[in-house]
Amino acid sequence: MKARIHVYLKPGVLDPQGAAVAGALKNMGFDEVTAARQGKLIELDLDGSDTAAAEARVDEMCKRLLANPVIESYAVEIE
Amino acid sequence: MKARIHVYLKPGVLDPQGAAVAGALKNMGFDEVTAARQGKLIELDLDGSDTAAAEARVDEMCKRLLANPVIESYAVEIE
Amino acid sequence: MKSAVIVFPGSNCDRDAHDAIARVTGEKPAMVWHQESALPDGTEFVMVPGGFSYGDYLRCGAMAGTSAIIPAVKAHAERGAPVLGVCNGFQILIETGLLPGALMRNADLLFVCEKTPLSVENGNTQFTSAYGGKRDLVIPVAHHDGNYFADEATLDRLEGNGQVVFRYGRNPNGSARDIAGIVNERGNVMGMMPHPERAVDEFHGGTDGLPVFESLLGSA
Amino acid sequence: MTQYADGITPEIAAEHLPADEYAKAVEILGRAPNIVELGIFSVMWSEHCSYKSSRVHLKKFPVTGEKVIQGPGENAGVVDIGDGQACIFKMESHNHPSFIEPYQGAATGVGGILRDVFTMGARPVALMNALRFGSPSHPKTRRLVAGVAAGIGGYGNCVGVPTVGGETNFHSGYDGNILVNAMAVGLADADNIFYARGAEPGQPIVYVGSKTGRDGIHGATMASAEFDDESEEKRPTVQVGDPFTEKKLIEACLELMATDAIAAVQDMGAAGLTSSSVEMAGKGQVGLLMNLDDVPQRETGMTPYEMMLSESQERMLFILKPGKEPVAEAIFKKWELDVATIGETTDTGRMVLTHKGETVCDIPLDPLAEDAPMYERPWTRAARPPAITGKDVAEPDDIAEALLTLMVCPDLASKRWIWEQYDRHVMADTAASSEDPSDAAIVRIHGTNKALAITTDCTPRYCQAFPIEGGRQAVAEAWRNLTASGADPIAITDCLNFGNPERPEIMGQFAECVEGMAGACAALSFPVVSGNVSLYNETNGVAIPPTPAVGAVGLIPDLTKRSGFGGMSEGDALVLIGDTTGQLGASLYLREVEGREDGAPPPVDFTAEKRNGDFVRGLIRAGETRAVHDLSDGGLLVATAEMAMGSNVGATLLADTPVPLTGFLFGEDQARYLLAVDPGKAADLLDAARDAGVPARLVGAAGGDAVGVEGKSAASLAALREVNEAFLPALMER
Ligand SMILES: Nc1ncnc2c1ncn2[C@@H]1O[C@H](COP(=O)(O)OP(=O)(O)O)[C@@H](O)[C@H]1O
Ligand SMILES: [Mg+2]
Repeated sequence: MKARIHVYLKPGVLDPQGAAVAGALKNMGFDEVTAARQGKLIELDLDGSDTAAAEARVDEMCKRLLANPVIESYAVEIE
Repeated sequence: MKARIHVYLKPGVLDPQGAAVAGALKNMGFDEVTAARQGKLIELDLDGSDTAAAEARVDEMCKRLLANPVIESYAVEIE
Repeated sequence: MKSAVIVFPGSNCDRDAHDAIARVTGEKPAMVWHQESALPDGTEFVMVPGGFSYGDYLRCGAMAGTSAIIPAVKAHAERGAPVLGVCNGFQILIETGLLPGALMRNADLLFVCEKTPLSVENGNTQFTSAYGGKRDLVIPVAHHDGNYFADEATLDRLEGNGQVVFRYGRNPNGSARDIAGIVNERGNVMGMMPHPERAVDEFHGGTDGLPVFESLLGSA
Repeated sequence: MTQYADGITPEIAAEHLPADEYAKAVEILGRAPNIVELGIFSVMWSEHCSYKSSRVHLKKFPVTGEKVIQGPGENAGVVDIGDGQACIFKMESHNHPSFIEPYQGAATGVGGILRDVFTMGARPVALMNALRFGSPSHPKTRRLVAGVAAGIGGYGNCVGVPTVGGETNFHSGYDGNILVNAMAVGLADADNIFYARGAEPGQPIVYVGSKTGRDGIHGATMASAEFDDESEEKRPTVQVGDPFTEKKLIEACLELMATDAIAAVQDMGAAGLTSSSVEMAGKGQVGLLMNLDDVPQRETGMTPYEMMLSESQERMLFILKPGKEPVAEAIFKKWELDVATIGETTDTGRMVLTHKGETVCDIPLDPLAEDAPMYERPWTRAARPPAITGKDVAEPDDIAEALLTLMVCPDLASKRWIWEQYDRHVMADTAASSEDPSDAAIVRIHGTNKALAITTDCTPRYCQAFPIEGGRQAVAEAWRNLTASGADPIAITDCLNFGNPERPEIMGQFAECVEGMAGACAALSFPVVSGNVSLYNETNGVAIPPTPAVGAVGLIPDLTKRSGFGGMSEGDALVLIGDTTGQLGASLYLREVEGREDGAPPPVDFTAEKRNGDFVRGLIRAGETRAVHDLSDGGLLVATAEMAMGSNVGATLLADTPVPLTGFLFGEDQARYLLAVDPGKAADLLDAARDAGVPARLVGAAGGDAVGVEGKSAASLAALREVNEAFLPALMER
């Protein structure tokens, strides 16, 4: 199985990378860009076949390591 | 409009972060994790409404700034 | 004073921390490998040194925050005993929840190494009493993720409680309210981005880092 | 007629070896090489690994001396620094990879040079970097500067070795080929140095570090090929660095080196597993039997060819004493690194490789190394251009303006934007680095009151104008920078960056720069203990300016008796040491103010260098000076301005000069130093100089907040600082 995890900064949390990306794109003449946010994309290869169980385990991985609850939220897809 | 961009390391390119994440998860007892890859998730807010045009522009942004063609590939979704 | 320095695979200021502590306390600190689950008996002071504990991969300090020794460090802190985290050590203390807020990528996205003017905002902590009223310091910084962030309410609370211990004279990283170092509410856990262990000898260009360790001697 | 093995077309053979070298390979094997053997011959005989064009000339370098423990030929040079300690250092280029992928190219360059140093048992204590970029206005320059600086910092900062100094030039001659030269310096116990030699038959071959992937296959041959517009397509060969793994590798290797388990060791650099194993076997006169199935692999389905040519980073190869495998395993497992026994040394003198039960390579090692091609390429001598001195050049209308023009130019501009991204203080032994007014970086020898002085120097415009003089000057300036910090110069490493050696004028630049360097090294008892050659730095037939970068190390016996140029105070007398004839040929002044790059570089007089330098060092040790700065780019007035900015006090030079003013202020005559001394001591100092036969002259006094010439214009410290700090931020933050 594969798990795909999106980690986002929570709204209101400072996002220097996003800000820099938006600024750089503007400087390059991409004026249509009004805002940018940068997050992480983590893909895991998992043994096993029980999707529900995997879902729960990956959620635990996010809580304990992959995301920092103070500033980040996350979304998990299992394929 | 919103653009969501996934930036991945090309297959075969060393992914130190992914390897470290997999190692840490194993150490924490998540033995089912056989491999991990880490990429970037970039979200852009865009003015305008022409999806096709936006695709083309965002593709250009990726080529020129958001992805490093030497080692990274990318995928774009426009919503 | 019996001290311990925690060593992670990518720690690289562990020796510097060891030398600074030994110089001030006259006792060599124990170097404690991250896979240990207990601190040496009688440990009074714990330092989490700078470096790139796990290459700063994922999030600075995140993986270190999950290592075997961390529960022991937390227990030590909960007993009210002093814990100091410098640079990556500060990031680790935040990841473990011992200190509030977050340390984000520097505002200009560049790693910054410079000798930074600082002001002592609270000279009455276990870590700053030896400054004896001295306010203006110069201590080197060297980091990529020292941009302190917390919501306004938290920032106000930190200011109100005198938990902001050091402030930058010239903000090198975009930190909220120029914050360079904070203590927890109880005052026994401090995190700071500047490196006091790199300002303890004349040839370093100044010794403004010494009082951080001297203060501990007084209080321990 | 030429024979080919199954599956090898003449095209494939030609991609790997020129016809004559292919024929030689067939002769050595007594049959046609298979693809694995072809790959091995091609990397071992590449310019990068075989030095086939440069070997004949490198023989000219003096490589011995009373302090030399190990000269060129091992992973790095080793010199004695007393008290049972040794200093180990080397400089290496990563030019092509950095042009193609600046961040990873520069990062892996740092990783590679660090491995050369800790492979020999040293703990790395300092990094330096010598960078050459194209014109600031070239569209690629900004991205390259950003990527290279971030890559060097990203790697060095993470492994925890301070990057304490370097040099950075900008010139259109590098538009198509930037230079990224990194130097690493380490410390070890003199009786615990590790070598590639020393293997004996019947010893286990142990692989440690990262897994092998398909990274950088043919990087070694790529680093030996001229660029063309398609080269950007060679991108996939660039490797990704993992400084976290390197940090663990350093600690694990040093831990193993503290045991007596090791017979020989080699890092896997260019041509990875191939060159590391072949070099150890060759030096030990033994054979190799390796089973490639046992090589830790990152990807599935890797072929023997890929495994032998992969340039995956952060890997080392040990030959252990029999039975010591468990010692290594325990240590590397603790550091969460791969460790695998992949074969053993034999007495066959052959390299035999097996894969999935089949023999995929069987080459006699001796000829592979010994019969490596060596070319005496034709080369032409350059003629000395006419000298240009002060009398040939008009006085500037406004001296302060001319000074500001020099201080704002890219070569003299502050490189703060770059070095602020480098951790210069980790390890807590840095006494002087890029930020300090010092001609050399100064790193304390941990736990002692001694220090190493380190510098990198080269003036490509001199080498371009007249290679042999440029070669001499690069060595002399390095020697002077160490001396000006109060150090005894010990030895140098080098990184010889040139264009296509198949062109006689380029080969001439190489031959004559080397000849000049060798002469200077001999005259100054400043031997070459390690180095690196980078040829084919050329795009579409346009070569870089000849750039023989010198990295030098000296010893400061007492850290309290060192010098910099930040100690000048109000009222100090300014004394110029050394003779001034006003040499303006190929000078910075001529280029920046007059827009000319012609003329002969200043001649280097070794006797004067030695005499003047030894005199200055003596004064520093005796505490007779407040500030000392060597004169280089921009001459006396620039050195005065740098000393004034570093000391935060102005200075005024006397208008009465022995030679025409322009030459006196801006000439780049060699063997000179500017001293700031207690005015009360100036007269005695001048007497002492006369007695020592050292030209010395009172040239001005410190004071005020501007730098200028008596009766002429002056530039305020504020204005000088502003223009000097302006260039890089303007380039990078626009
Ligand atoms: N790429 C670089 N990395 C680190 N430090 C640098 C770099 N380029 C220049 N510097 C620093 O800037 C200062 C001036 O350099 P330079 O003019 O080359 O000195 P010098 O003329 O004495 O050789 C030195 O301290 C040098 O170490
Ligand atoms: Mg100099």
